[in-house]
Amino acid sequence: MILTPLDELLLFSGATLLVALILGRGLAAGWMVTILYGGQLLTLIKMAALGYSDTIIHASINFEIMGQSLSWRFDALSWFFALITVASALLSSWFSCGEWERSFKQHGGNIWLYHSAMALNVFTMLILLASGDLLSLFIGWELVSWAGFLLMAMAGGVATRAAMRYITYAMAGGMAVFGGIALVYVAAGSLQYEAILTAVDQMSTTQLWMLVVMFGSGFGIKMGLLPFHLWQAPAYAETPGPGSAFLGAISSRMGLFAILLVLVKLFGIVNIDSLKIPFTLIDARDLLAWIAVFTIILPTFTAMKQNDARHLLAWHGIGQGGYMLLGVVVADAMGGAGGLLHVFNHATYQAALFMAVTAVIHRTGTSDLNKLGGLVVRMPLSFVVLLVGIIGLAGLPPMNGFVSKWLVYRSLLNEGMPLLFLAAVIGTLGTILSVYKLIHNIFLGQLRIEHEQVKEAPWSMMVPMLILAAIIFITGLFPGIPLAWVASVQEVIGLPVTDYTLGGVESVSGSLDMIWVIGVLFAGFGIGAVIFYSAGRSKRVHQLDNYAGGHFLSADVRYQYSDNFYAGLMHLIGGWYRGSFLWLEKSVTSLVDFISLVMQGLYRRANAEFYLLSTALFVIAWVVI
Amino acid sequence: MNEHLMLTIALPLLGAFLLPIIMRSSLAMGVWIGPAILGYGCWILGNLWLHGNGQPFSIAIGGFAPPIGINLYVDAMALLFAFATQLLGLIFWPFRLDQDTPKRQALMLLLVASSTGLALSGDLFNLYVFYELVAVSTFGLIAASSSGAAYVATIRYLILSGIGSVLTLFGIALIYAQTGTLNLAHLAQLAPDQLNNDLGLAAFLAILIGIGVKAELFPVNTWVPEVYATAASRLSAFLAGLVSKLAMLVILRLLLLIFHQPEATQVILILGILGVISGEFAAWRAKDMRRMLAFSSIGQLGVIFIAVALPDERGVLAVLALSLHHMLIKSGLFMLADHWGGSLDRLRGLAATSPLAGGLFVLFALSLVGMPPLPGFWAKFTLITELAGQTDPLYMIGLLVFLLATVIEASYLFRVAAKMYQTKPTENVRINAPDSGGLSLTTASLFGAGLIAVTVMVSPLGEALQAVAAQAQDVDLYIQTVLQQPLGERQ
Amino acid sequence: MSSINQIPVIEAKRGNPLSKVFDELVRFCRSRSLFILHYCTGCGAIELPPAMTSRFDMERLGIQPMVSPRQADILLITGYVSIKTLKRVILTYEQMGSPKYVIGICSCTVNGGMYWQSYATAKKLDEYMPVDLYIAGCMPRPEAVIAGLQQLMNRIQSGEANSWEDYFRNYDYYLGNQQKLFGDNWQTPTDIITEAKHYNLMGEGTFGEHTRLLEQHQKPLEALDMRLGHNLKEPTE
Amino acid sequence: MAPMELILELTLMPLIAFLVGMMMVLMMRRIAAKIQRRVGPPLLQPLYDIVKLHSKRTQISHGLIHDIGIIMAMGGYIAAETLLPVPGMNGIAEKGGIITLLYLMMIPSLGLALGVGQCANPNGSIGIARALTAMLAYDIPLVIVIFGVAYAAGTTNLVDIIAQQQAGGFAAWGAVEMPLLAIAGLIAMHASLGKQPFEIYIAPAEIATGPMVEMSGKYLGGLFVMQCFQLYTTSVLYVSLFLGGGTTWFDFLLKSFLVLAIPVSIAYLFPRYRTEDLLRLMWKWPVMLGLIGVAFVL
Amino acid sequence: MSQEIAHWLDNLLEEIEGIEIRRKSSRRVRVDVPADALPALLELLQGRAGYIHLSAISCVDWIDDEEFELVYHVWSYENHSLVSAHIRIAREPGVYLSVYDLYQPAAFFERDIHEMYGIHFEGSPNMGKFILTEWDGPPPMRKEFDSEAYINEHLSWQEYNPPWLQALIAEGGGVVIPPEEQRFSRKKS
Repeated sequence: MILTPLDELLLFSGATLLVALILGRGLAAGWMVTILYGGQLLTLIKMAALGYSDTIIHASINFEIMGQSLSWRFDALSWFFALITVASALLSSWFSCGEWERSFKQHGGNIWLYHSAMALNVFTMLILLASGDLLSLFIGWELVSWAGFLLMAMAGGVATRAAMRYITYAMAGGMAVFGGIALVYVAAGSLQYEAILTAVDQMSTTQLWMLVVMFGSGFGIKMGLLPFHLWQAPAYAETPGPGSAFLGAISSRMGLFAILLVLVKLFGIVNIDSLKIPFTLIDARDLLAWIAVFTIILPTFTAMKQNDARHLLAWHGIGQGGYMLLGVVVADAMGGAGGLLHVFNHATYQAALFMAVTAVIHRTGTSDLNKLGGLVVRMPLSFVVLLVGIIGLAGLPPMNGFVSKWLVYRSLLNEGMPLLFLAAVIGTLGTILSVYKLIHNIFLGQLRIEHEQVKEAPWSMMVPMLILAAIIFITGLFPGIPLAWVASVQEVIGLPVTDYTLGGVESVSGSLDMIWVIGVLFAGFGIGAVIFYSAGRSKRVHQLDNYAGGHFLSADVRYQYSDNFYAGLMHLIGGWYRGSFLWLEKSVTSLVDFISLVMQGLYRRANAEFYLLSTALFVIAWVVI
Repeated sequence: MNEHLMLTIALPLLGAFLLPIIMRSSLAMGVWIGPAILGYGCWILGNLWLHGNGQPFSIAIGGFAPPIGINLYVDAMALLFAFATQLLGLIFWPFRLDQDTPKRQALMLLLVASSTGLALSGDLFNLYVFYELVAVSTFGLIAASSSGAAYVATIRYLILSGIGSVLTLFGIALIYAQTGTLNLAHLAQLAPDQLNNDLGLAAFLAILIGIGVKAELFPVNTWVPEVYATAASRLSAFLAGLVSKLAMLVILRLLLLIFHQPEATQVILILGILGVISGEFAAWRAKDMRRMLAFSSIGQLGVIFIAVALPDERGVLAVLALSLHHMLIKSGLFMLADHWGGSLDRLRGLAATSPLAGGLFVLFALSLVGMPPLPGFWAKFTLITELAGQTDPLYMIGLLVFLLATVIEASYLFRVAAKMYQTKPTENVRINAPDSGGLSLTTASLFGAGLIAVTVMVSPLGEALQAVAAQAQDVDLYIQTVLQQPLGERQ
Repeated sequence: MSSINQIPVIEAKRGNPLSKVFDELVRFCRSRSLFILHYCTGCGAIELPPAMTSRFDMERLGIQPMVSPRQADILLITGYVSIKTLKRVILTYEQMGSPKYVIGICSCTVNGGMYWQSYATAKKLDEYMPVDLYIAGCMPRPEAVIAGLQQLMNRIQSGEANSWEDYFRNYDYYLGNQQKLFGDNWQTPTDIITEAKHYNLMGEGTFGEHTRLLEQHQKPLEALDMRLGHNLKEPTE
Repeated sequence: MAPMELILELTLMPLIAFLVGMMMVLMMRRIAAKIQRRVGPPLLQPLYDIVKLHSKRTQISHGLIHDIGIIMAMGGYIAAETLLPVPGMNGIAEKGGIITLLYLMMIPSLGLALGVGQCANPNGSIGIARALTAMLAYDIPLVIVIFGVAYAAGTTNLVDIIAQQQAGGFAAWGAVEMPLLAIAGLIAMHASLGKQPFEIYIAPAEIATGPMVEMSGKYLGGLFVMQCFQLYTTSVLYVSLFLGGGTTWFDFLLKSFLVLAIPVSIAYLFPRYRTEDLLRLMWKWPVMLGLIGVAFVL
Repeated sequence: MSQEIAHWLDNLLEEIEGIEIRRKSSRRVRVDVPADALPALLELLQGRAGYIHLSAISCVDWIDDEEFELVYHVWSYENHSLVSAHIRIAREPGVYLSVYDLYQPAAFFERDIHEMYGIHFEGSPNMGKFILTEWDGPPPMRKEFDSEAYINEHLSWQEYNPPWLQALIAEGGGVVIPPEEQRFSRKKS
């Protein structure tokens, strides 16, 4: 039987898993796994035709079980996500081999478990992306959440507790999806996409409502949408370095992939739009939009209060997820493109940021923002990578984050949704504030005495970071490249397609051409530099030669402002951090505890039998008379 | 070939009574009699299964024609369960040698014989007799493990099953008064007109509660945690794994053949849902491994009862799939519990000492929770698609409760798994996980291998179960085989 | 990694007419825009607010008060300078960007004034830093202060007010006096010697035995320049 | 867009912006002086300041990022100018709309923030923290205003917006059509200038001019240049959004100076707001006005 | 101060033997007490007479009598009057008892006097440097300290003779007292 490219990809990925399992303990295991990921990327590129047209590649393996047929196939949507997954896996495993591996082993980490967990994650994600019908989608979904659990729980201690919390959420999500699939199966008779497409039109609104709620909440949990977002930050932050880079970049976007596949492609935005919430004027699409917008704002402002760099980034991961959903839910040409492009962009700079923070942890041993400072003189390249990353995360012009946020804003503008537009902008501003706190507390300010001999991260960690930074800038300069893939994805899932150019988006109501904007920006920088360097020569002074109101600065008194960074802002909004969602989660767990207490009491008391039997007799008597 | 069938019940009974005598004379010879009998029983049932023409047949015991005499009805489902009884009896054979080994082995033979009878019997009163035998032998076996708590548990179980059997007798009496016959096939013929009223329903409920004691039905399963926690875990594995399934099989037969009133299925559904809720939530707080497994088995049985409440043929398929899967998993887990024993927090960092046990636990937990490639998922899938298909809102509640139960199950099972894989054991707790009992670990890995084998051959097994379910569902096939068949052959 | 500011800057001092006009413009602008450091050392400072506000507006001369020494050109020493304050004055003076000018207001800066007999005040200010201008008067009136500033502006425009180079050129003399007053291990965080080398303002008086004394006990003050540090061998713990 | 014409515009527009900006700074200081009954600085004072600062003999830098920060600050604004259409020259306004301009105006503040961070002076860091909080405060009403205008005009391209306003004559001016938005825009613009009531982040008394504490010589000169650009950009943006841009140079300059005169004259009458009061004020009035304005527009 | 309060105060003070009272004005009483009776006096005044505010401790250096004079100014808010207790202690050991336990502000006055005169107060919480942090010379307020000699040695005087002044002197005008005699220091040596 001839091997379709998809078969090759899945076999390659399975092979990587096997290699990691068998040779995981060897010294060169890391490099071997990275090369294999490279191979997977090559097979993916071989299927590049998918990215530019809506052809479909079928896998030759399909099963016939219990009356259900399972099949796997790749289309533009899955190709787009697969490309991001394999690329981020390649870069994060490249980052992990070499010196990071050695120090991870020294600190008692299990490198074999790490590599095999990563390979397992990639393999399961490819299976999920390639799912041909709802049942294989669910199988892939469960596998991915369990593989994620493995990767998160391997660091032990705090990580295990965070992973436990994750798995409870993931199981709840999985069961919601399972219920949804059952309902669909009953309504449509079969789980194939084509059958569901036809069946969706006759579905009654209550049935459609049930499905949207079940699928929405199930996939929303994985994406970290608002009511279910509490698990994501600690879980991603506690995973070992490159693992968090991989998870942060792509793992929670699987939820978005599933929402795109089910809610957008199968149910179609127009149907969702028609679902009215009784006696309120908003419908399901607005509800999703508002959830997305609150998911942008609340996690971003929580991130601002974090004192640990990894937690700050993880909270931002949740926030940016809101943008993607917002873009997709607005569902006009630009919004869809914005949301999908944001998936790609976010993957690049989130991975770069996590790697930069891991490099800092690798060298200084801590990621606590109050124990770092002034590292720019000792780790300049990591500073550059972090700077490029935060400009992308904040969505400022030279980097790619700006393009996708611009598209989302333009779509909100065209659709005329002022409050959503305002909320999205508040999210961006919050990101800028907390992102500056990140780079200021780590790289700027006074260098500590103990960090004076710190060296730059080793080249094995630095090269993938620089590659990512380059990708961020290039896709910022030429957004046309990813926009091409995004356009073909839009075609596949039925959203209106944007007409993109290499530089950006062309439209009658105001277009964007990044090549011109960045060209002018760098011209401006050139002119500024000329003005600046035409004046006299400047002399570099020591960090203690600083104005302190006439006071003689000395190394033993730390002259740095980093704790409670936005004191003014916190005076006003400090009171709003009551952790209402944390309270929500606690109330659920205490309810479960209470019920279990009651049930256990039921079984323990001796005279329960008579009480129970009397009820049984009563039932019989009642039936007879 | 089918007359040998009687031997599968007769031989263990004979062995049960002869064993103490043989044991007293020569211990060595006595030790091997039990396993030999059971082995022979498995062999009979095995080749009956292979060579049988797939058609059910009925054997009249003692030559009397069915309406008067007692007959054994053997269709694919009954054969499956009988074979399972013999096999598990062999696996969980109490090999330990101490002063009351003969008593324990004799009771075990008795238990296996009566269980096989329960599976095969076609007569209502015969069922009641075998049910009593099972109850008596379980008392003896639990009491045999001679610990204080065991006695207390036995007494509680004694009271409950006593009341249960009284109720069953009351039900049977009602039926007999109404129809004048006790043969299932004959009853099936008469049921539509005579038992279709309130009296029939009352009779069914009485029998349901009576047999429910053994099937861990909600109101009457308070004995389960005590018994399973205190009895020898090999015995509790056998009880939880198999005997409760047989009792549920009897209820299923009654439901399929005789009682078709909708209220009956509703009552079962409600009790099933309550069983799931109470079982799963109680397991959330369990401190001791075996008690947690006991509660979890109550929950799983509740799920199976929900499946029983499903009217059509796929419902039966769900019941079969779930019960077989639960049998495999629960016995494996009990074996692991025997291998570890004791409270949950002594398991900290245990995966480091015995990785195989840790791996098996995770495998069983994953399958119980319904991780896709494993069979647990397919069993759940059939149940859920069936539940979703019903229009009755009560089934919807059943679906929600079942989904919620899986989430809770996942959280408490994996809390234990996480504790086991805690790489950095806290300093003061010395890892004193008990030395791995060789025997129980091998049996557990046997079940693990069985599970993996089922995973691989899921589709063929699926079809086979479908055929079994179709056959069981077919009422008039049952009547036709039992009644029109000429008087049983001589010899 | 050589930092960018090592690029040679076009030196405008090549005697052709263009550079003469350029120097003329620079001197004119320097005289027309002076920033005073908002730093009151003694009682004379009370005269400055009236000089800046509506009656004697200094802003019409282009003079603005600035807060930090980095931004300021003129350091006003107003009133008596006690030894404690002198330490801070010297530090502030060294933190200012040159060309910088020091104006001693009130007679206390001229010759100790009313506190001539006190053991705690410095009598001769220009021992410790080059002073451009003295404005006598026991608190001179705002007109006097403005007249003094105008005189300074004229000197700047004519190019004579380069006493700040004197601090670099014979730094040893000033350092000697400072060490005589504050003890031998006296050191300010600003590194004047490297600064002199950097802007090649070194005169023959820059080095001497006082600077050698300073070298011995000086804490390292060279700037932390960016380096990857990969080539550094592992520091021996 | 012939490349030659673009290069010409790329150099000419910032130059005009710089000159007009200097005149605006002078006007601001003159108005301040007149309010305080002072004579006020001579005509070319801003030029003198900038030339003097750039001709300082010793320049103190704290590191490469300090230099790059100032370059980014100046460069950012220079680039932002080309996006602002001026009568006769449209620069690259078609290539990016108001949202791009809004983001381009954030680049200088980020560049300044990085430069000040490298100065390793806590006064600077506190100043920057307050500056970013203030940006959070005044950007929200600004965004509402921009949304309103863009939605009313149906496009984010500045050139079209101006063309629409000029086509309709006085009646089609933004201020006339959307008065509430114009007022909200004025308050937001006032806050973005960082002048008196809202200059918490340059508070001279408390944190020694905040971010500018370690800026000497050409660094301070660069910030003075940035201040000129800042005044020019904000006022010209307001003019093109609400007052219909300039048909002729004189009319354009007159409008810009008038628009700037209003906030500046208000500025010197108020003491400084604390950061949280600034936030509370900016989130209360202009946001309310803006939302009502947008409601009308929708 | 009304008559009966003054009268009452007088016979109150009589209890300290060897006390000499001089009423300076209606609200000022000067009291001279032997050195060792001072704490008793202060306790009396604070306890029974309501003099709860120690406004200052001043010190006079009688170099000729080889004695220091310490004056404790105590004020009462009820009867609005100030009592200044004068005591004399020997100059040489220059040690006296601290009144910190009665009046907490005394700590600063005693520390100041210690720095300026070198008197060591037993029991005072902190005898470190107070204002003259850079000063390591002898206590400057003592009479034998010659400020001018110190200046001549450590600091330097401003030689101020600009050209116009020299021309004036050349013509016989100029300053009457030549600069070197302008010093008013009594020390003629």
